[in-house]
Amino acid sequence: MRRYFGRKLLIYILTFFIAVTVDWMIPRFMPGNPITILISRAGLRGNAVSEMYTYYLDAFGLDLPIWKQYLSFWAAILQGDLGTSIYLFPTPVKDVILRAVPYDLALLIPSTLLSWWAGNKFGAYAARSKKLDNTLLPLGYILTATPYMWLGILLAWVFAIVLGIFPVAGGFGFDLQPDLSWRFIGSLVHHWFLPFASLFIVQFGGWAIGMRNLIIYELESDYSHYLEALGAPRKLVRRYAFRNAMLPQLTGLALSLGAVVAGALATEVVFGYPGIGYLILQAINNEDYFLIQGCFLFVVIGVLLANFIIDVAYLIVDPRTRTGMQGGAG
Amino acid sequence: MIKAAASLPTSVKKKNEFLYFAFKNTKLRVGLGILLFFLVLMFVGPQLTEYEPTDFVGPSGVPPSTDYWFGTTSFGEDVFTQFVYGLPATFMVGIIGGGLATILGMTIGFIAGYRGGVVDEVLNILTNVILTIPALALLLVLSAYVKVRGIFIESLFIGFTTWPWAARAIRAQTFTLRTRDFVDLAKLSGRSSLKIVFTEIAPNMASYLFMTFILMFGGAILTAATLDFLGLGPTQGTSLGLMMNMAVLWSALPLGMWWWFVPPGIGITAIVGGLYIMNVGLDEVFNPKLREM
Amino acid sequence: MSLQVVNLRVFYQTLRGDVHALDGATFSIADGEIMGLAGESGCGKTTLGYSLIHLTLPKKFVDGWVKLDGENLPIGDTDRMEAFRFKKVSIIPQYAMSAMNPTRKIGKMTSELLESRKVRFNDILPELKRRLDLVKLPQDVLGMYPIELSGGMKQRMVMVLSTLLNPSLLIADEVTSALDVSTQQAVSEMLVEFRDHEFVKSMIVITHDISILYQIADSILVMYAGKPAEKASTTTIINSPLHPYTRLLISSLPKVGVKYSSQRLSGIPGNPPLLLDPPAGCRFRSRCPAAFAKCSQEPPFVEVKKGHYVACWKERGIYA
Amino acid sequence: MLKIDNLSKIYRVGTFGGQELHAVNQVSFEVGDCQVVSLIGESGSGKSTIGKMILGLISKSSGSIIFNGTETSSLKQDTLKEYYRNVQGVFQDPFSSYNPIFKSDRVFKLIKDEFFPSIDACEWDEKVENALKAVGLNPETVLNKFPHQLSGGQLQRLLIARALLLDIKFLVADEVISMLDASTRIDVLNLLADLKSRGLSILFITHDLCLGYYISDQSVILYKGHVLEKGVTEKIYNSPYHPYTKMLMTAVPRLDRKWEPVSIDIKAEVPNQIDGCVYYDRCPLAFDKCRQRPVLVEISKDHSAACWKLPEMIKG
Repeated sequence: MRRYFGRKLLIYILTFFIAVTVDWMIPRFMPGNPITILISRAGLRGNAVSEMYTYYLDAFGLDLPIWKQYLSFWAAILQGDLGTSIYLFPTPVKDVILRAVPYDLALLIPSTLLSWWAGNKFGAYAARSKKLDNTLLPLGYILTATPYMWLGILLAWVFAIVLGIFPVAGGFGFDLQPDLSWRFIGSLVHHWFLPFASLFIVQFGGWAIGMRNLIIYELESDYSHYLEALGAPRKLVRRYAFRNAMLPQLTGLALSLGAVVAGALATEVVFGYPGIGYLILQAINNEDYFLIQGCFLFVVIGVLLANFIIDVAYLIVDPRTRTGMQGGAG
Repeated sequence: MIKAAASLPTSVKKKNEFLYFAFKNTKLRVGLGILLFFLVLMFVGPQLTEYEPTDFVGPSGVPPSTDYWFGTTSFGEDVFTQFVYGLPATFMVGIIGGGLATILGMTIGFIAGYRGGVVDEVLNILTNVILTIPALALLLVLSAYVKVRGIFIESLFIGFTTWPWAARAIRAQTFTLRTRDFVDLAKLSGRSSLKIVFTEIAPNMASYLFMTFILMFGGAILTAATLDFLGLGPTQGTSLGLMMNMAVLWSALPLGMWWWFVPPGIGITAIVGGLYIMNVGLDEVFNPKLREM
Repeated sequence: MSLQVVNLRVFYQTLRGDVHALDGATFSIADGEIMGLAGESGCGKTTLGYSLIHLTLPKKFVDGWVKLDGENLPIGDTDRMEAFRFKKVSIIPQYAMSAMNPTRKIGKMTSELLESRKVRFNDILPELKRRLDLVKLPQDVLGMYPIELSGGMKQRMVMVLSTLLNPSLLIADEVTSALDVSTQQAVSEMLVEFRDHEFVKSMIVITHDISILYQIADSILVMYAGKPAEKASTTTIINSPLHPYTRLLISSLPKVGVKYSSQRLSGIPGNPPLLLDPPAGCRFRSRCPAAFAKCSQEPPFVEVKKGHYVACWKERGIYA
Repeated sequence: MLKIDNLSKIYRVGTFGGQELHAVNQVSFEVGDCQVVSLIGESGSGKSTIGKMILGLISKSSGSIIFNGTETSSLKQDTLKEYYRNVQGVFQDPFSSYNPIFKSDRVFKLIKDEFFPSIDACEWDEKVENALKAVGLNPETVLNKFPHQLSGGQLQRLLIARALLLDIKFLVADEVISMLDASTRIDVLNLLADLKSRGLSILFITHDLCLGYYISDQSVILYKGHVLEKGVTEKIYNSPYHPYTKMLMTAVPRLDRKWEPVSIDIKAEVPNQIDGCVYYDRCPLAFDKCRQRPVLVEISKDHSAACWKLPEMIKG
């Protein structure tokens, strides 16, 4: 059991290390010099150009030898200083991101967990009979094939524009100040619903299909045949098969986080929902390199943390890993 | 318990048996049908319309009608032409991106699966690392810095970040085949490891590799569409994702011009959906357990 | 008469047509009798065993009827069979090593199974504990997961589980084939003890290893290509079989003390027929040294001597 | 012909390969020319591991395997190929020894490409024909067929024919007949025994004592990676000395004698003690001396066992 845990930890540390390194490398090894781009964009002339150049030079620390830059980059991250954002000057990158994170969590966690639970139940239900399988499951295939943002656009168009029930964009009503009044929270939920729905629906299809195949294999397994031979009711056999089919789905959940984050970014852009996705796009359009790096780091940390929590959950749920594997050969 | 006894009459060879069952499978036929439809549309389309994707053909914001089948954009461009000219880009990304991901996945999957031991451990960690890093975030950052982007570069990006899915699947499959006796027998015949992988293990997995490619193909299209939608796709030429991006950018939603963003979405969903249905059909053909419900 | 089977026919539905896996089995088992069911792979012995308790797709009930303790066993109707399974008829499957749910504690699974069959777990617990001691399994095995048990222990746990409700007929499929020689004897003798303790009234032991049947079975039914060839008491089958197939089968088994240099044994040339479209008449005709014209007709499975049935023209002294 | 000297195989298991599992522990025995030696052991005794090490399919941890004077572990690519010209193997599951998507006689083509690249076609076909006849197979019914169209017995004979094509000196037969039906099983056994007369030495790996007795000149009894008794087959079967061998002989189900009601206590298996006698936890004669590893003692010519109680048994 410790072996299983040790390996997982190693992977996370390594992933974090590589992510930070990649994050640090990108601006420095890209064609062209980021600073010249910044300055040309700012439209400065004459000596302002050289002054700004030197200012940015030490802000980036480009004059220092490479490895020193790298160490100072790590030192900054560990103290939580991600530099100041250019696009939202002078607020530091950290605050900008922290403002966006709660929106992201509110969107991602409920949509992922609910769609995971509902999708699996639906997949198990659909695997009961040939008729159900042929009618309900093609729906699952279509849903997984739908690009996240397109479903977002459709929902926005139908519910926001045509029916006008939900707002089209934004995190909360423009006329409101963020406070803890019921009106503000109501408006929050009101704006949150459509992005949540689009994320939920697309992921739902994926889990349904995965579960359908897994539960068919479990229903074909030896212990299911044994229970049936001893006359166990269909409900018990299906309950056991479902529980065992959920375990690979739990690891599947961890692996799919990368894709889910991508979907969230796209959906946020469609609804202008003020999460990290929207932030990254703003940063890119305004070439705010510090903010881009900061957002990328937060996304990676978020995914790693979620993976870690799911692995711990897996250990608790699956007795086989807990009791350890018998090694050795015959 | 009749395992080997009920074999085929010798006249029907192993190959025909596969084709015989394959085409009886409805899911496979439906998936293939959708795919062929769009392929034909891709080649025939440009002949059907005399305009170029960016030509100003008529009044802006016209709903679909007989002369503009998919209506026109707010710039007066013909949506149908853009759709038809966007298809090749989507297929191209699928083939190159999906193909690259499958090939990378195959090499790493075979080496890790066959070699085992330390090499397997290292490659496995590498796969998990790239799997955990959210590919799109990486792509966003990369695309932001690479100013000039064509479809080819985008496909490379996608190929290099989505191969772990293929590697994981192929490694697991190679692992099971490696312990089979016929691999040991090949070793006893003095075959080198490389030859064994490509003449004994790979042919056995041909069907599995093809299905992995289909999934990679679909995945590449979806990722590319998302990138194009965020405006980080190819800077010149058109693609379905780009159409959606333009539609949202030029507020097709508030203006109620549904014909601008619905067709590209349907195109992507249908192609990728067709691929996935075809994949499930093939899955049923190859392991009968799934077929006999 | 504990079990009576008459002309039982069960086919396998495959994409290329029906496989006549079991083509007319007729035999009966008295109370307290352990009947060995022997034959080579593909002779239909496992199909016969599973059909008596759990006949599901792709198997298809074709013909024949079965009586257990005088009551008709509706093996063709899976739903009506529900009441009989586990209570009247039970089975130790061939895959006993993986028969228990890997992610459930054994005690928890047993109680859930019993409750689902409307039997209170606490009433059965004392008896369950006694039987665990009988098969030398520690009682805290109920709190363990199947992965923590060795092969022999899993086999014995499944044996106890399957016979917990004292079924009148127990079908034991290849109970010893996955075990080592040392545990093989212990497990086989436990089967006999289960019969002596009246946990089960009668038993069918399916195996390809006839020497195991010699040790524990009262009678042996030898099957060939889906049809019963011969049934008699164990000693008669081993020492003085009548059917040519049984004779050749017994003589081809190497015994300790028989050496290649001194006494070269011989196998049975040829292969069993394909059962997709089985040959007419006696199915052993193509491989039988004593085959003659009459064998082209189907030899009936008939009682030649008291308790000795055989399906062969030559042995019934009838010459064309 | 083949000398195994102090051969061991240790597997890394547990967290970060913490614990060691001694699958094979300092095993030594020999196989002479034109001799059949049966390696008898239950599952988990390490018999297959030894077979695979001899065939160079898995690496050995320590000890040596000497074939006609040359140490096999030093062999690399082309010398290993030369070794395979003399030593071949046949495995347990016939259906797993063939690549299901190719015709079964592709195994011959494999040999032709690697060992006889320049042989001309008709000479090769003639060689194949002779090999098939030598194993009692009719070329028409066997060639050009897929593995699932042939029976287990036919497939195993094809593998033996494949080995004969190389006119090998030494064959490792790892449980070759345990998957076959009783009637076809004996023919394959007779075939192996006939090959002995053609100057072939065979290591016959099995868990079935009757088969071992039927075919082998010498036997080696293996338990949890240790050799407990070895020698001439008749001596070991008729007058076993080691308590484990005695237990095996009584536990074997025979057709002429009922089981003696000796009650074997089947306690839960105790993990391997690396130092003491492996049979310590189940042995009725166990006493404190058995905590150290017993050494092989010669009882009579070509018959030895590893047990501290041997001297008393020989005297008594």
